[in-house]
Amino acid sequence: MNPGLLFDAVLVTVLLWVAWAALASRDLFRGIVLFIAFGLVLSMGWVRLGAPDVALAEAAIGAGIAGALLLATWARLPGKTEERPGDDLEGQERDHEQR
Amino acid sequence: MSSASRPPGEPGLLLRAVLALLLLAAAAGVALALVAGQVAPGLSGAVAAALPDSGASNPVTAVLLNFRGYDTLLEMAVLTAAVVGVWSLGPAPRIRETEPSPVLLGMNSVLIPLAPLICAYLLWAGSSRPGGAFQAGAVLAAAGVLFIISGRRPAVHLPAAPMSWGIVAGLGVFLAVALAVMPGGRELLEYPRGLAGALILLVETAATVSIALILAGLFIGGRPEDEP
Amino acid sequence: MSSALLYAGAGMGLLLVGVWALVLRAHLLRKVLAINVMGSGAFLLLVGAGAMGGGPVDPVPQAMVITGIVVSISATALALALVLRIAYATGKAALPEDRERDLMDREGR
Amino acid sequence: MNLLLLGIAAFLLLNLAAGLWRVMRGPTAADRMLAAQLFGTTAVAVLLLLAEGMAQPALRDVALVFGLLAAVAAVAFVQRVWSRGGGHDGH
Repeated sequence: MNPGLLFDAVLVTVLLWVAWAALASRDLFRGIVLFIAFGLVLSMGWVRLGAPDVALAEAAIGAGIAGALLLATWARLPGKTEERPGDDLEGQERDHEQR
Repeated sequence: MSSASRPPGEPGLLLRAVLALLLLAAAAGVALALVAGQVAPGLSGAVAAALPDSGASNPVTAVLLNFRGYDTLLEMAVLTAAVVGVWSLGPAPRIRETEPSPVLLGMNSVLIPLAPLICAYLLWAGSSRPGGAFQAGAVLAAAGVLFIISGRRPAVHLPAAPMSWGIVAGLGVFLAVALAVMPGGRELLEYPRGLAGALILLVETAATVSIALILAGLFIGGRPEDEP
Repeated sequence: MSSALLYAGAGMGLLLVGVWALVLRAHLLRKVLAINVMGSGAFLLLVGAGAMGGGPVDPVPQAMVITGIVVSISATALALALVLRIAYATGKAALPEDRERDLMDREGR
Repeated sequence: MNLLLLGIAAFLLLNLAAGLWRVMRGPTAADRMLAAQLFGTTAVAVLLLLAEGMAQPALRDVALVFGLLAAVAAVAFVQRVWSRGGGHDGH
């Protein structure tokens, strides 16, 4: 099998899975982090498609600015509980002092 | 997502089924078009043939600023409209005062000067290889975002007036250049031969600064207010 | 099967996942993410289909996609500002008709 | 040579997929964010490998931009999300 195609197959699988996980996950913060990862993987996809200009735009905007924008908005959303962001119900290991 | 934990308002089975059906139909249509459809020759050849006259040797830049300049002109208008929309929603939220950590300040002092350097490099590279105004503008905006996030007092509320002028400068310069070439029987955005390279560079530089300011303005999340 | 076809198919997949989440997830921030995923899918479909002929990749779809990426980030920023407005005005980041559903998502649970 | 570079790139990509486990699992927001930062580093490495493997030196520029901009999301996280415990600022 063509090694390039194999690489592409791995990349596409990861891409689709990350997108699905970002949109389906319960935890909104986890969704945002997965969306940042999605931008990174997609940028590599543009490179493989032979579109380095698009990869540059995606890297600059998708990985950096969109992530910062989403995180800043998430932090400002009212009505979050006093818990640390992103804690899972099942794994509450507080490594930080309680307020 | 197990059905047992589904809250009462969760969309019903019918909605899910109809949605799945519609999506599958759409996917089947596109798949059919992709697999069975004829592959059109595309525009690579046409772009390559016209490239020597365009003023840029990177085909993507040539398409963006010359062959499909309308797209980019209107895109600048959309960006300006978006920032007007965000600013019209209200003043920028006041950031709670926090003393920026020395680690952050040290990192900023390394990263922020690097951004204009890489921005200029991408702008310069854009005419001959991957790069260009949007990418350069986004890198410059990242420096602005870092500056805003680090939350030092003067940076939180950027002076509104110079920022507004900078934001409309990209659209303004692009429009001015597009109209300025019209005398002499040329159409809108039809750059004269020989001057095309210089005009594209002018438009790109203005667009880069504008895009950086627009993205930073969007990040602020509201109308910037000068110090009370 | 070529790489370009693979990526075009992935673009279609992203489009489907995006529409699915846009309709079924209640939280507005999640809807913004879904629209972004949909957009990326459309871009991938466009460039992937443009690359299927072989040879050098068509620069016209590439330029359109770069324009699209920049427009989509500004639309996202506007949408996020509106989401915050709605959240401050109503206390919930969801459209009125699916407020109850939103309770799950809003807390990040 | 080309095959080797592509193979290493694919291996790094699989590493990235393994790192997604940490994003899914958490348990704290910092764990998830750090994993995403690790992806940024992995992406830089993959891009540099692809630049050699596909003989496209322009991809180094993409890696450069990645390296610079991956920090922005991390700073936004530390300043806006972690330092104030997800609280909202003055409204």
